[in-house]
Amino acid sequence: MTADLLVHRELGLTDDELDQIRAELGREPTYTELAMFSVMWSEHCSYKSSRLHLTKLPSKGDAILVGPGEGAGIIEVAPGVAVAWKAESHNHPSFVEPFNGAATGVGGIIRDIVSMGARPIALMDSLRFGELDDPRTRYLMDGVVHGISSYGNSVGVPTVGGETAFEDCYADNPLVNVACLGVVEHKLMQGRATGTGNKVLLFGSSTGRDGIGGASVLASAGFDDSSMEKRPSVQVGDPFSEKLLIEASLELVARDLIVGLQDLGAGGISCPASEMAAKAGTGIYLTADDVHLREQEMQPFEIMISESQERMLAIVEPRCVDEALAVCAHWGVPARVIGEVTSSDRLEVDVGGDTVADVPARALADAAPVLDRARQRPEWIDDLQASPNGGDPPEDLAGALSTLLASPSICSKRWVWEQYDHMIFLGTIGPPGGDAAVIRLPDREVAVAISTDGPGRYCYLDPCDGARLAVAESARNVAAAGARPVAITNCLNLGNPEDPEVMWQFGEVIRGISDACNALGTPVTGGNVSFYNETKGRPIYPTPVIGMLGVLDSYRTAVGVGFVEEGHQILLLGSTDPGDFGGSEYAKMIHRIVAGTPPKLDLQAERSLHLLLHSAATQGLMASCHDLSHGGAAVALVECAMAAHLGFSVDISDVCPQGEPHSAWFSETPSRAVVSCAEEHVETLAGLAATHRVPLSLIGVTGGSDLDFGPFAIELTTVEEITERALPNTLSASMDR
Amino acid sequence: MAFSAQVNVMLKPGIADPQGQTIERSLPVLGYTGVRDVRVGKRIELQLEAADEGEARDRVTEMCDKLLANPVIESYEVTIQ
Amino acid sequence: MAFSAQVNVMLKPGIADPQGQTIERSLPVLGYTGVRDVRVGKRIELQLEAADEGEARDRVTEMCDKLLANPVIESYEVTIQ
Amino acid sequence: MTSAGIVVFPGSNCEQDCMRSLAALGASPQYVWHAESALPDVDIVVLPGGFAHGDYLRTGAIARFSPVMDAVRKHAEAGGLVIGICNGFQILCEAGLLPGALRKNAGLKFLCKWTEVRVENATTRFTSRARVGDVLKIPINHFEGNWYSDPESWRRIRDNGQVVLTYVDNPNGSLGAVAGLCNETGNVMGLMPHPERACEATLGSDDGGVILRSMLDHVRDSVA
Ligand SMILES: Nc1ncnc2c1ncn2[C@@H]1O[C@H](COP(=O)(O)OP(=O)(O)O)[C@@H](O)[C@H]1O
Ligand SMILES: [Mg+2]
Repeated sequence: MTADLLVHRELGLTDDELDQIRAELGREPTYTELAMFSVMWSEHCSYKSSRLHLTKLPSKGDAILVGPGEGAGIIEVAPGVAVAWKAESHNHPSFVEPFNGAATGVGGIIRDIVSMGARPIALMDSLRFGELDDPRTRYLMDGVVHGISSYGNSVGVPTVGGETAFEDCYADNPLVNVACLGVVEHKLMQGRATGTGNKVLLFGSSTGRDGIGGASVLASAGFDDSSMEKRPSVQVGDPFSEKLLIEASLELVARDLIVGLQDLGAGGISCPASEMAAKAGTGIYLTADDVHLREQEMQPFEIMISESQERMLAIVEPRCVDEALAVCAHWGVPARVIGEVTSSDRLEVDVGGDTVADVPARALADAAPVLDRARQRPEWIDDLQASPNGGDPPEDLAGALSTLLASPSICSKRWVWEQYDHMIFLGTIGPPGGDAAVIRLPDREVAVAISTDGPGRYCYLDPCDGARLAVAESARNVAAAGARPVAITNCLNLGNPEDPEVMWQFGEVIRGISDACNALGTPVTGGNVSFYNETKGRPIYPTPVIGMLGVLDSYRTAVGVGFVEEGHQILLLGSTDPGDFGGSEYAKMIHRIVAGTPPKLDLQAERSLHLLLHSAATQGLMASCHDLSHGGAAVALVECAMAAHLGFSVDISDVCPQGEPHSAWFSETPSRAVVSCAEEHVETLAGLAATHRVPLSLIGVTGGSDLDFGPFAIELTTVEEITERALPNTLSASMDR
Repeated sequence: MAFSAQVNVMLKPGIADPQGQTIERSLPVLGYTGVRDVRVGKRIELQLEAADEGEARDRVTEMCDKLLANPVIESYEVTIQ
Repeated sequence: MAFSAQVNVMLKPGIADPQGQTIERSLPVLGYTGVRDVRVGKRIELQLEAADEGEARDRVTEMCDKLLANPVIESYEVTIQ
Repeated sequence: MTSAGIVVFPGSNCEQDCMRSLAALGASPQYVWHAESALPDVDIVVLPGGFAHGDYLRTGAIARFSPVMDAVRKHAEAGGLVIGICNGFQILCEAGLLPGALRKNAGLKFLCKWTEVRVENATTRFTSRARVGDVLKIPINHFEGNWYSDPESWRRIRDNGQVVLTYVDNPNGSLGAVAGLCNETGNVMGLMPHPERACEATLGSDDGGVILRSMLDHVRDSVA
């Protein structure tokens, strides 16, 4: 069968791409081949718009055992102890069907981790929605959180943290980014189809028509009303099958029964088959008839690109096949040998004795065009940056503080994380509600601290500086928990790459991340790019979500955000700039302004703070530590008090002498933290701060049931009511689909 | 007038139903063979006021579109008594 | 012979149904008034082989007693076609 | 040493945590696959939390038909200790080894949070280390923890002292705020809170140890 002339366009391939495919094959492609190329060369699978730029990210480091390009990055966190860490986006599917879109996003990232031979032990979710006064936003948020909860809890992986923020620009394009942490149990696996004559084992759920062309259709084109027509590709998550798939996969690895492993996600079988062969320099011969199907009369192309969930592909030596099949049978996981590794370099697909596809594996996996798309700095950005940043004083300080505490982006996210099992595996030393989640690795002393951060407003005002701030904040979060920042994963969420202004934002984001990661010593171990996040031509704020991973040699030195005891001294670390209001929560909530330039970041000062916090934590000097971010010093202090249900009395009037009083309270200058400690440690801490050249001021003491700010005081119970009720109250209002 | 309405909400054909499949797989273990195509959905029963049966049906159908069913993955069927 | 069976499983009368109550509370917000007694249950559809309709009904009823419904809180209703 | 068999159903997910916590308390736990028709020689049977068979249809509905459940029933009938935690509790109710049924939480949300539970009966084999009125801090983690029974059985259950734990602040609408209860003979207990998650102060509480240790005490004392 030869492809119809225009079929390639329907499949999303350009005329140039068709020409390139003809050149690779030396003939016209078959329909099945064309379908396989269309998914493998889609933006989502091939990274054709981003690849050129991603290579600029720093990815080397002593602790990095496996960098970008595999299922997940692998980081050595203690001698002989390695973890896998990776983030993924599932934005478009979650907009189409929030519950199942988010659920299958969790399933996908978990399989990425498993494909490395690692047991998934923690999830994080980074969520962005429109403003909550829109009933549809409430519906989306409820569905997404329920989807993550339902899948993550059932599959038995704790969701230990994340972030949830609200901006109008995400109203018709929510962001659902999920990160997963795993620990390598027996040995590191990789997706390689080595060994001619080895068998190709497909195991997991059966293959149906669901999700055909999901990657190319949903994630690689703009969104408009016709997207509602794309709904048949919606997939239903099956966490039960995923749980069995995890156990079967890890047992196959532990018993040394497989030589290569890769998950099936976007691109269906075509993806691991071509990538594993291409990476090993081998070929793969598949008999599509042997794939276990859920629906009848599926076409070969449907079988090759179906994105049915909860499936994996393994390479097995012939002598191990029976045992491997027995392992799958034990776990109740359907498994079939569907082909074998060949010495050619081609992916061949056979149906009923006819060859329906025969293409160089490398052509599918690696030969997608690499585009250098036009980039253009938007004209509006100069005006935007030159506009007033919303840093004018408030009518009254107390009122402004209450407004900020009730702001959906700042208020307590308990409504979200109480729906997630965040305790399973007995490793959650630092539960949700703090700066970073601290996870003790099973049966070990070593722990990791993880945090996701993506300040969209900062990035809108200046994508490069915003991206630097994103990396800095995520690193500061793990440092505040007592960890040494080590490496990042990321999810870069942007608009349409065919728009030169979006492409410029993308380039700037990459520049910012590189810069910050180099300065902070945290290489990039992998990540994900999600383009086409826009509705009716309006792009979202460029939103790079950084997933930082830090290491604590011992979980015992972890530090929480909550004050610990009455009578402890409260210290503010870092210096405060009166003008850091651009893109701040204060400017948005009090003056309804998102303009100016984001806070200035000195990466050396930032790094010094991290070194200081890490060594203070290791020496056990701090009772509590909380970094300053959205809402500035005042909000951070309130959070420290609420976390422990313990009040304080402070005077922050001196920390920002150059500015008006509210600057000390709400300015979002980075590189700062609030620490509490016993009186006897103040001197040592001050000495340490001096060594690291981090400014330190004593601002008050803990105790009582009031939050005494000097100019006024609020009762602890009052602020607790404000921040704890904000989300439940809003979300109990109606939800429209 | 008061009417009773029953709504059956099922996953659309082609949408995977892991719940139904799991039940199907467990039935032979309990000694029930020859059972196929198990699908699990929702049933909603309610009482409503309407001028006549036609109006009752229209209102329930509208409620299904807006709230009771998820048109992305589910189809529904309304009975009025 | 092949039969289609439909099973409706509902919470017994008298047992609180928070799902039904939530729907009942949200309907007025969406503009639907006069709706009462909303109950949410499960609907299970399946195909089975049996000698005749009577046998089909007996087998499905047995499945309900054993598996498909929990007699402590649920009642069920079987239709065979 | 007290031996415990932790039953693993497809979809169970708290078996490792039970293993770690019981081992840390000095017991000798082992896993038992649900398809086994006999139990190894163990003193205690644990049905751990999780989502056996995905909790599809109803929690515990399919799991109760696993071959191992006959052996669990025999173990219980012979007076052996059985504890069902969360999903394990749901399975025991479905299997008829404990009375009542567990419905969706009244708030229709999954809840993972610390709760305080009050000891209502300290003479059971699961609470001998506590006194009546003691309040234990143990987390819950479920969507279906809203226990129900018909009024008549409920009266009997109360009169028999089968209510072992109640929530101080009922999180899920459970009848009588029941968090945990035992059978008439007092050797089978089910509870929604996860004692195995509360065995280490670093994680927030070690009160769960009160329940697990009481069981170990009972086994030791009945051997002696
Ligand atoms: N979607 C979510 N899932 C889980 N935890 C969340 C989510 N959103 C927020 N949290 C938790 O709430 C706390 C506050 O979040 P955030 O304000 O973003 O912290 P920070 O400013 O330190 O980055 C964190 O512990 C975070 O993990
Ligand atoms: Mg923070």
